[in-house]
Amino acid sequence: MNLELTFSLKKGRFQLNANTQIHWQQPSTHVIFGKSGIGKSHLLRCICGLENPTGVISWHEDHNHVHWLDSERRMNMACHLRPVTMVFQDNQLFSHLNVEENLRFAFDRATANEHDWQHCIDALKLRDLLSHQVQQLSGGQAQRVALARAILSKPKLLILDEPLASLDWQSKQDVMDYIKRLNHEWQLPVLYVTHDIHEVLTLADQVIMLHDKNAMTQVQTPRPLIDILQDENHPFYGLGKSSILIAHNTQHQQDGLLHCQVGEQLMRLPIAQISDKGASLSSKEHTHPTNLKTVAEENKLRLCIAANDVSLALSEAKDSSIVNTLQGKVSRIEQTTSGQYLIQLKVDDQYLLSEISAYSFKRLNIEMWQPLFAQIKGVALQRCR
Amino acid sequence: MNLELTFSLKKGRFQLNANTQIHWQQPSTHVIFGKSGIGKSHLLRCICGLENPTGVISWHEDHNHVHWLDSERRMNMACHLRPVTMVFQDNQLFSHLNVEENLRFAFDRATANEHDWQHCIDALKLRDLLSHQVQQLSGGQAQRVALARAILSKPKLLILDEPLASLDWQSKQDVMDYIKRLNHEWQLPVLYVTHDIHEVLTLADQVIMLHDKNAMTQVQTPRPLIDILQDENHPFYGLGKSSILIAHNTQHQQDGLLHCQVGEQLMRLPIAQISDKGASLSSKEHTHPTNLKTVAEENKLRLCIAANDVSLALSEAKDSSIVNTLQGKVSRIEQTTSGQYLIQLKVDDQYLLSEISAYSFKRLNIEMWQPLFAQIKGVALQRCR
Amino acid sequence: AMFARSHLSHADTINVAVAANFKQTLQALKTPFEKTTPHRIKIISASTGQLLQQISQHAPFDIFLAANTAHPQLLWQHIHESRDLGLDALAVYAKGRLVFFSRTPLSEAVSLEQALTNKMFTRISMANPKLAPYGLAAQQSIECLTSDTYWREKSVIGQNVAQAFQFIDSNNVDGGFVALSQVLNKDPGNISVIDEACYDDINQMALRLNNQPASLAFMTFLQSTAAQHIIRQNGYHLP
Amino acid sequence: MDALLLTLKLAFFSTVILIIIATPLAWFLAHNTFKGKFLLEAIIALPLVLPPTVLGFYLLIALGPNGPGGFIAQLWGDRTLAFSFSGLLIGSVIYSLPFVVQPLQNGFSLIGKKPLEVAYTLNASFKDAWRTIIFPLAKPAYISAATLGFAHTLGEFGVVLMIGGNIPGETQVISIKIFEQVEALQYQDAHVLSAILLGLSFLMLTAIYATRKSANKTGML
Amino acid sequence: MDALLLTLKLAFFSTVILIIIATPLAWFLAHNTFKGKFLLEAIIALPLVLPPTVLGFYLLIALGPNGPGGFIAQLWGDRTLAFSFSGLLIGSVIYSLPFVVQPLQNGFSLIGKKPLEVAYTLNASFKDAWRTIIFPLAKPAYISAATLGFAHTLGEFGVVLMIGGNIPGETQVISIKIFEQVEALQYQDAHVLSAILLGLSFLMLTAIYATRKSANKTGML
Ligand SMILES: Nc1ncnc2c1ncn2[C@@H]1O[C@H](COP(=O)(O)OP(=O)(O)OP(=O)(O)O)[C@@H](O)[C@H]1O
Ligand SMILES: Nc1ncnc2c1ncn2[C@@H]1O[C@H](COP(=O)(O)OP(=O)(O)OP(=O)(O)O)[C@@H](O)[C@H]1O
Ligand SMILES: [Mg+2]
Ligand SMILES: [Mg+2]
Repeated sequence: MNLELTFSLKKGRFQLNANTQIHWQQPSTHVIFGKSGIGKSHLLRCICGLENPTGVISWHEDHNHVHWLDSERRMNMACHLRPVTMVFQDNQLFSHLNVEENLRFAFDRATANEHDWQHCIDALKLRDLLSHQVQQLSGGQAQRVALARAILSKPKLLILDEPLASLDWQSKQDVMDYIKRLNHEWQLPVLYVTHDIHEVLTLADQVIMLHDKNAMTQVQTPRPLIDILQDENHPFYGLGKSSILIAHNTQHQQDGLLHCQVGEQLMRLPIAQISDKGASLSSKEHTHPTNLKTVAEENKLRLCIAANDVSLALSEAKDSSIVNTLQGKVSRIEQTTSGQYLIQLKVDDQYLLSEISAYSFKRLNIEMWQPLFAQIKGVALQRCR
Repeated sequence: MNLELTFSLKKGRFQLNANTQIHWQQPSTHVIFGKSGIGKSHLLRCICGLENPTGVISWHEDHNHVHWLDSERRMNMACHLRPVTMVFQDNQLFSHLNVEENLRFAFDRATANEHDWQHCIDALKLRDLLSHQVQQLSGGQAQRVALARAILSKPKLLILDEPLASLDWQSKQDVMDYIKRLNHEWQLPVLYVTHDIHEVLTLADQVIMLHDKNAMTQVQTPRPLIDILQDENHPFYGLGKSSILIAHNTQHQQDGLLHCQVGEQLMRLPIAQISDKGASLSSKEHTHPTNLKTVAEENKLRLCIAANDVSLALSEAKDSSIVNTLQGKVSRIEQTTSGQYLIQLKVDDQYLLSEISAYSFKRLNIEMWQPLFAQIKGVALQRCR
Repeated sequence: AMFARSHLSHADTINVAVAANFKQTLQALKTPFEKTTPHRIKIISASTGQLLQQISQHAPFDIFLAANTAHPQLLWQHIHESRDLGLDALAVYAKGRLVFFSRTPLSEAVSLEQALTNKMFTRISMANPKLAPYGLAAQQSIECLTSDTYWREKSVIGQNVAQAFQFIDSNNVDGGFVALSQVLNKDPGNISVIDEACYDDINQMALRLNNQPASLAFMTFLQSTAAQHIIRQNGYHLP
Repeated sequence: MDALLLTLKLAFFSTVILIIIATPLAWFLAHNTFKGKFLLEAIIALPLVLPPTVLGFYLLIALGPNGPGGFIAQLWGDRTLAFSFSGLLIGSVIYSLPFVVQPLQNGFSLIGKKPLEVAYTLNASFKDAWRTIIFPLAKPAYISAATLGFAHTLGEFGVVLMIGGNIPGETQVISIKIFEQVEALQYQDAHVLSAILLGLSFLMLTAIYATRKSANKTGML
Repeated sequence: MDALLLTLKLAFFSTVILIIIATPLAWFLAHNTFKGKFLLEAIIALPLVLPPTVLGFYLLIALGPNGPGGFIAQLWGDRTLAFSFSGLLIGSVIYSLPFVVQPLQNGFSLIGKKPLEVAYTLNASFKDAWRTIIFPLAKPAYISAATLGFAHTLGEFGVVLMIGGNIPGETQVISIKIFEQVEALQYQDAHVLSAILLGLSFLMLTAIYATRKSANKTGML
């Protein structure tokens, strides 16, 4: 699937320029990222056909090539004919319909079947709310209804504008799992706007940055999350400070650990950490056995490791609770603006980031190409394709 | 300051019971926490006087004791007479006024002065938006305007309902810093609803849980964040898995580190980590020198440490980048539902949590009251009073 | 306050309530009256029925010039005791004359009778027989002129004789029964005066509503030759 | 009761036509800004300021052989549109138009374009979205518009009197009949007829408002 | 131009009184649900369905010596409230009430209570919030209500004719004057007077709508 965006939109002093292709190798979630007020919502509205920019928007799928917008040929496909659905930042439920009727509105105009309906309602925990008036919903409830409504319209491209902003941690996790399942089971590509780095790390396949250039908003070419996390020139870098390693040869072991290999080196992942630890201290209590199974079946894992979860040592610690130690060589040394050091380690042919204090840096006397042991504490794990 | 809540509210099948006191030792931020749809927003509405519960709500401040609600005596102070201001979950800007007029509306009815106005506008980065129509604002911009409006009405109690949900990381940090300043400079107590654990760890002094009991929502007695983080029976425990240590004897050292003491043991905090690392991998690029100064001046620090930032070792590591090692004794061992181990360490008279894998637990052969070395990677630091 | 008008003043203003069809004639009478007496008049016009209702609710009128005799007589019966009015408060002041007015002159080919019955005149207008004396007269005249009842199907009813005229004047109907006073300056060829034997007299009766000098003076003036001359000029007969 | 039936028929058809005309007009006015919009709005409200009989008089001329109405009537061999049911309809519609356009326009404005946009993204066409979203949301406005339009046509008689010619069974509506009875001092009859008219209208209005009430409860308000 | 001045005076005061009466009524109806609410709403709309002259007839009796109006008038020594400016005002207000209440009620309903709640939390009292928030938000509704009320009073003449008595300089409004001129076949005069009335109204309406347009731009719509 491929979405071509070559257009510009002007609204008062706000101007948005896009000249890029968004490509999905397989259906997955691409995240749109940019600071508040940069124009993310407007970009989405253009894709949906709710704004009237000048230029070209076209959609390629399985050798089908459809122009949604082509100003030169004066064609502009109406919003309801484009196979996209969007969740608006402010939900926008229909106030004269109750929850079920809101969902039915989308369902009746789509090809989703009864099973999808049941599943969606359960996944988003809406069963008890079906008969509620939308005015009575709490913020998070309304957000889940809006999401369900969009999903039930079974689009070919799902666009979500900060869909989890007012959900609690547990609901967020559940919804993100569900979105990943949709990617996979419905072959549904997703464009996702969020400010939450945790959501990015959990969901993002590629990242599309919006940034400011000469007082105009420019849409950047999408780049894989893995790349971006290693690119110190990317604005995301400072925010993410994480690296991603691809592990293979996954094996579920008796000792309650998942064994896998990064290059030649063994890593042991506590099962509890699989799919439950996003990228931060906030880990979840419950694992999802089903999810784990699908993960384990495919033989490749994506490990998302925060730079400050990685400590460095000159020798391998033997009596520490840190299970995973990878050996590597220092491939880049960089002082961050806040006075800390970001050390890039080459582990076989992959790269791992570690953030340490200036004090440690001096104490360990780190130099380029010096061999070091990286001790890894937290690991977030995602299925990798 | 003290807010007494003894009331119950019924709305259809939803019922909310409160029977508690919310106390502010000094003006600080108390966080209200609970899952989506539990009734947080309704609790806030009751305090503001927008709902009509039965019972008593009263406000004590400096020997003044004011009843806001007393159903028995048939008294119910009108909302606009109560010195509270609330930011609604859905912003609710006045659509016929532009940004500046929205702010002026609050400003003109309050005692804030010109300096407060300027400062608030700068802190929330609204200067460029003043002449905008509110319909043109992006989600995050609208949220900041709503927050500024509430602040400019200079209440005696500020109530915020998920005020940062659609802000980007940087803005969130700035706003939280600003809220902390308001606590201090305006002596303004804050009640804060959020789902974001990062916001809780950064801002919360005490935590008020809402939970479900016999299909009714019950407001629990507020408890200090430090307590809660250590209480395995608290639903928050699984979510937070963090501990808080109070450090004293803070000294700014030449080596770019802040030295302080936990009990008798020395800790070295990289300056960059001060006030910039919330609780997760997502650290910020820029330090706030001003903030740092105020932190250093007071001689006590609050260190917020995520359990999985703490690794355990039998001996003290010498050649590791981990700067801080605290010695302690195992005071509690607990297996989490996800199969990992949560080890509580008694460090002098304080407690530190560490989360380790079952594998490590076995390997290190940890037993109660065994002396261990805790290696601490990430530290979030807050000014402590 | 209106009833507390001073009786001491010699120059009074009186309110004359007049049926709409006589309003223009009354305007012509206004100047000579105000020249010959010190009094002034204010003209108030509406339909006879409305004026009756208003007077019975104590409207501040001094003289009532009706378009019929029934209404003033009815009113007199109700109020003569309380207002100490003699029979002389009533007087017929004019007699209306009915004409048939058409857009095109009636010729030998199309007599009045034919106009009423044939299909060339698709519509004819008249005033409402239930309300307006001219309407009743028109109905009587038709019944006198022809026994055919086809006219009922093609008649268009105006609320009063003025509307009956407007229907013709705006070219929406071919012709109709109107008052002579309305068509004085029209082409005489288009006007056929109806034989007065065909309809009952359209007597217009005045009622003096109080005994003020100005009211008495107006009643006197109305029956003076000067006034009668003007009334006749305006297309009315005298009683 | 010819007159009563005729009246109801006139009021009903007027209301239907008014709603049909006013809907696109109000929608257009609510969602577009263009130069001279206020002129169009003023023109729509203008018939209101003329006394009904005077408006009726001008309409009489317009509908007659010298006006556009006569031209149209000639197409099927008549000389005028006056004195016919269609003439009455035209008059009523023109006279009551502002009462119907304005509530709808306000309603559409307050609803805004957002619900429509959402419906679009959920694959609803304009027609579909209009029927299922906008119309239900604008229901209170429609009820207002329809009742004002209907009641006004019931009570209005100046215009009708003028261009209808008061032909029994054809253009004699009940309001004219009551007027006649009052004029003819037949107060008893007038009271009875008024009571019937009021009673009927009251029943109808309460029925409508009672329905609206339950719509409110579940609705947007 | 006595009649013109009188008309404007009547229309102006009627509108002012209507707005004053209709505001609390519409607010109450918009924000409360109670048993029999629909009855109240129907009663307000009821005067509409009677022909103006018939309504005028009943009002005439009500205002007269035997009705409540006479009772009130006796308090200062008059026998009737009819045939006076205040009588006219009462008639106009009753007749135009639904045109003013309904747009306001719809407006208030659509605005809802949220803006008020926000204003309360920002320390605005009900009065303050009403003036600074609700009224500006309801401005389009007010403009609708006021123009409909004003224009309707300008054009309305059945009620006025009946209870005013058409006394020149006292209760003779311009609509009656035009009516009379048409009746008296003084078409020239009628055309002139109609043109003046239409012109004035048109100017006024365009002025109002032009203002509203710019209000919309910055406003809620
Ligand atoms: N009609 C308009 N005229 C001028 N500027 C506008 C208009 N509408 C929106 N803007 C501006 O366009 C910018 C982009 O808005 P948009 O809603 O797309 O931002 P966003 O990236 O979604 O932000 P957020 O994360 O806060 O939701 C904002 O700065 C807004 O002020
Ligand atoms: N009028 C009503 N009748 C019945 N239930 C209601 C009514 N209004 C709200 N509720 C219910 O009350 C509950 C509490 O809502 P509230 O908005 O206070 O939740 P919340 O804790 O703020 O949730 P969130 O975090 O999602 O904003 C919800 O479950 C909602 O469905
Ligand atoms: Mg946005
Ligand atoms: Mg809420």
